Amino acid sequence: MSLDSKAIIAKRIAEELNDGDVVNLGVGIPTLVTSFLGDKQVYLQTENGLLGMGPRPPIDEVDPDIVDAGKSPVTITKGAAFFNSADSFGMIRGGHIDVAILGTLEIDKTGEIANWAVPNQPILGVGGAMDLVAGAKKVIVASLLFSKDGSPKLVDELTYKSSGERKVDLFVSEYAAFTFEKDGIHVIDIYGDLSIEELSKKLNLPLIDKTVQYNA
Amino acid sequence: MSLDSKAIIAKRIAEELNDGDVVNLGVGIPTLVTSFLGDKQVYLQTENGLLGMGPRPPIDEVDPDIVDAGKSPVTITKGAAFFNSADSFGMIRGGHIDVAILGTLEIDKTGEIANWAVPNQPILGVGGAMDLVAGAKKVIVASLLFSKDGSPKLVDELTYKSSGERKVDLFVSEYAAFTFEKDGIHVIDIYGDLSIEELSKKLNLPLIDKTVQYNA
Amino acid sequence: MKKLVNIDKIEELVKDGDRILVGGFGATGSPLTILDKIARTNVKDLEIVSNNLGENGQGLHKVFVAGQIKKAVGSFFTINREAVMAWSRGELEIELLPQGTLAEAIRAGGAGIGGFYTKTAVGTELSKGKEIREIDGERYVFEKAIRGNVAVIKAAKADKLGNLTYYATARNFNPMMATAADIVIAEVDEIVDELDPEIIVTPHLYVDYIVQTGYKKERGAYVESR
Amino acid sequence: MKKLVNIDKIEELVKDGDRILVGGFGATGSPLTILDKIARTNVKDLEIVSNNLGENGQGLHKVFVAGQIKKAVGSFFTINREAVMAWSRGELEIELLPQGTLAEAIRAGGAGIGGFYTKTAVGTELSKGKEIREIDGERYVFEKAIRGNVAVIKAAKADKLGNLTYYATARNFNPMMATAADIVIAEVDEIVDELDPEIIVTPHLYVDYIVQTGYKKERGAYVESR
Repeated sequence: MSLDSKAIIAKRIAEELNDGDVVNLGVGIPTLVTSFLGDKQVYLQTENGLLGMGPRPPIDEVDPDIVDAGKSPVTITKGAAFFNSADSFGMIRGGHIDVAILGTLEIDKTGEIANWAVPNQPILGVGGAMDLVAGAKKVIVASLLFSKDGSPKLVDELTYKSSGERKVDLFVSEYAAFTFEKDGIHVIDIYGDLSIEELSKKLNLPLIDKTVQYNA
Repeated sequence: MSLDSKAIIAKRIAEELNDGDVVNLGVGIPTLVTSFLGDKQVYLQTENGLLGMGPRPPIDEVDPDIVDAGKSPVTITKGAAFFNSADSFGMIRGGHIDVAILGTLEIDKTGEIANWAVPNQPILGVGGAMDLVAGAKKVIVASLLFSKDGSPKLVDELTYKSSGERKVDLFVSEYAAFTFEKDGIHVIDIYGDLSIEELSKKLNLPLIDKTVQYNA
Repeated sequence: MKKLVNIDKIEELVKDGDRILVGGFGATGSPLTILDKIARTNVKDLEIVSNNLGENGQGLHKVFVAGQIKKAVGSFFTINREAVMAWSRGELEIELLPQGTLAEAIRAGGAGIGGFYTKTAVGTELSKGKEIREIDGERYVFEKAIRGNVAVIKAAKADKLGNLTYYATARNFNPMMATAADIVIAEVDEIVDELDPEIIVTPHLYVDYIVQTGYKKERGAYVESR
Repeated sequence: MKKLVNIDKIEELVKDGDRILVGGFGATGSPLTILDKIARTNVKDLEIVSNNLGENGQGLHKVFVAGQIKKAVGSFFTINREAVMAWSRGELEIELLPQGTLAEAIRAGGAGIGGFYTKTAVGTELSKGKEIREIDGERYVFEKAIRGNVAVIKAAKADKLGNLTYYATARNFNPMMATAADIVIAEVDEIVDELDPEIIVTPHLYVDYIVQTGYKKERGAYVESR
């Protein structure tokens, strides 16, 4: 997949963020969001115990005691705070993270996601995925719409294991942005060269066009 | 009651404490224990958020932000630490306080105490009493054996409201020290001019003489 | 500093019938300036969650005297004689919790924990009507989390983002309350440019508004400084 | 300093079949010196409670390679490939918990809380067989507290009494683990005369033994300093 596809997603999600938001970023595409923030100041929380995470340091300034949730070295910004894991997940579960931006393996038509366990493989890691899904004020999924084998990630029913019954608020893919409402899947933005009808056909899912309303 | 009676109790309890113990002291007689520690270093915890409490300061050094659980001004000792109330009661309930020394209104023959609510009066305060009874590694009761009206505080069954089903480890009064065992109330020390038989008669309770065994 | 507001902002933030978490252990760590302001508004039917109802005629005592409190949830009201009398006359509802249960329930409310089992108060009147469960051979009482519409707390220092530190035993219930309400207002002694990331007790994401205290310490007591 | 012991003391403190709480998030905040020592003893059938099983061949990875671990309770073993293979072969038992549930369960274990209801993992495989309870209209999963026979943790500084502070994200699980075991052993970088009472994270009453670390940081990694 081209970097462009990922950049489309990251840029669109950056637009959703507000100045002052506290944001938790999953690995992969979510980490690209910071490149498109412009003047907006957001505060990055990492669940291993830091609010106020800055970018990766130069190699000669790496401190193995300052890492993100993926155990990669990071820096801290002015106004940062350290805390223990129980307090960190209290923050997450307690609804104090404005936005969690997560990758996913699958997402169903109700907005329930599966982002931790691949079927037929040993499932031995969950990390903070389920806590973020359950607890963040707003959950945005950043993901390509199709897997490498071409199968859609947006599906009628999850075939992978659920990350929790809480539905996400927004799914941004390289083709379109979706929300999940009582009457079905809403398309609120479309970017690619596929029409909503074509997307619906490829996904084998009904889609409701809300691009006009949303952008009015 | 004479100060002597209270001093007898405080001195006997001081003997129970070990060098290095973390101790939480209730109001009244328990606070006198610190006068009889000799060379023993104990660390005083106060449930409003301090480990390492020191004596009352001179009046011109009072800081209303440094108080004990009775809201009286105190000082701090070297190695002290401040913490919030949730962490403080985590310490207490979690069994990290070596000894809680508490006053009581009543204590029954099993060692269950009632130290928070007087009958026929509005019961609107419990504070940390029940947490200490439930959580301290060892609970020692420091109390005169008889109320002002002459009625015994050591009774067959509580008439006042229980502070919790956990039994105390030791009750030190001005006449004797008691423990509460399967076979009944043991007298392990006797100080007053009443014999165990006389005490038993006054209390209207069977007492088992263990003074020799305990002091052997 | 964005979060810094004038004390008058309180009028907009506190509403009739609100459940308000109020920091402090007596007057120690109590947001006296905010409480004075609340006592001067017409807001009523408040449910107050606080260890007790003020001390020495300060803080929550003024809100109580102004007749604004309908219910109080806390651990030690014995010293609040007038409140005890109001309770006797049926004018004040009181819910009593062990101090540790109160602290833990507020922490749970802020941390996405719906309820918990505590070993405190098993076999007492304060566990009557509550679920008792045996876990690994020991008996515990179920307690529900507590949250408020508003929390008013007292801190020592705030930095420009609203990170907070506390001073001595004035910390008490304040850090948990900062996590467990929809709107959190912190009264602070001092605003500084920056705080050491290792010593921040309440990270800024918990704090919505900051007001400067109108009190100072003098001869062992809190007195109004203006 | 009374609590300071030689690393050989570990041999006496850790026993076959013990459940050991091990601080750290990967190598960050992991008590590497203590774990090296455990890996050199003959102790076996350990149940390890830790976020994962070490990183980069350090820490718990050595204990795993030495065949001393019977069961691991944690949140992210995916990166521990050899452990995953051992699990596939039935040679290692694994209990997986969401990271926040793991942290909270250990905190509960240290705080006299028997169990709690968390909103995390409702409707997932990780809540299967666990009690679900609706509280105020929201669904929660019941989780039991976790305690250990021994906790081995890593701190930055200890004072003479054993009060501890941590450094940066090396704090992680260490403070909770310090509260939740019968014997708590802290590996520290430095022993100082005194620490500011406001910044102590783990008060001394939680700490039984202190050992001096044998590691230092060099070029972004932890290396043995002797």
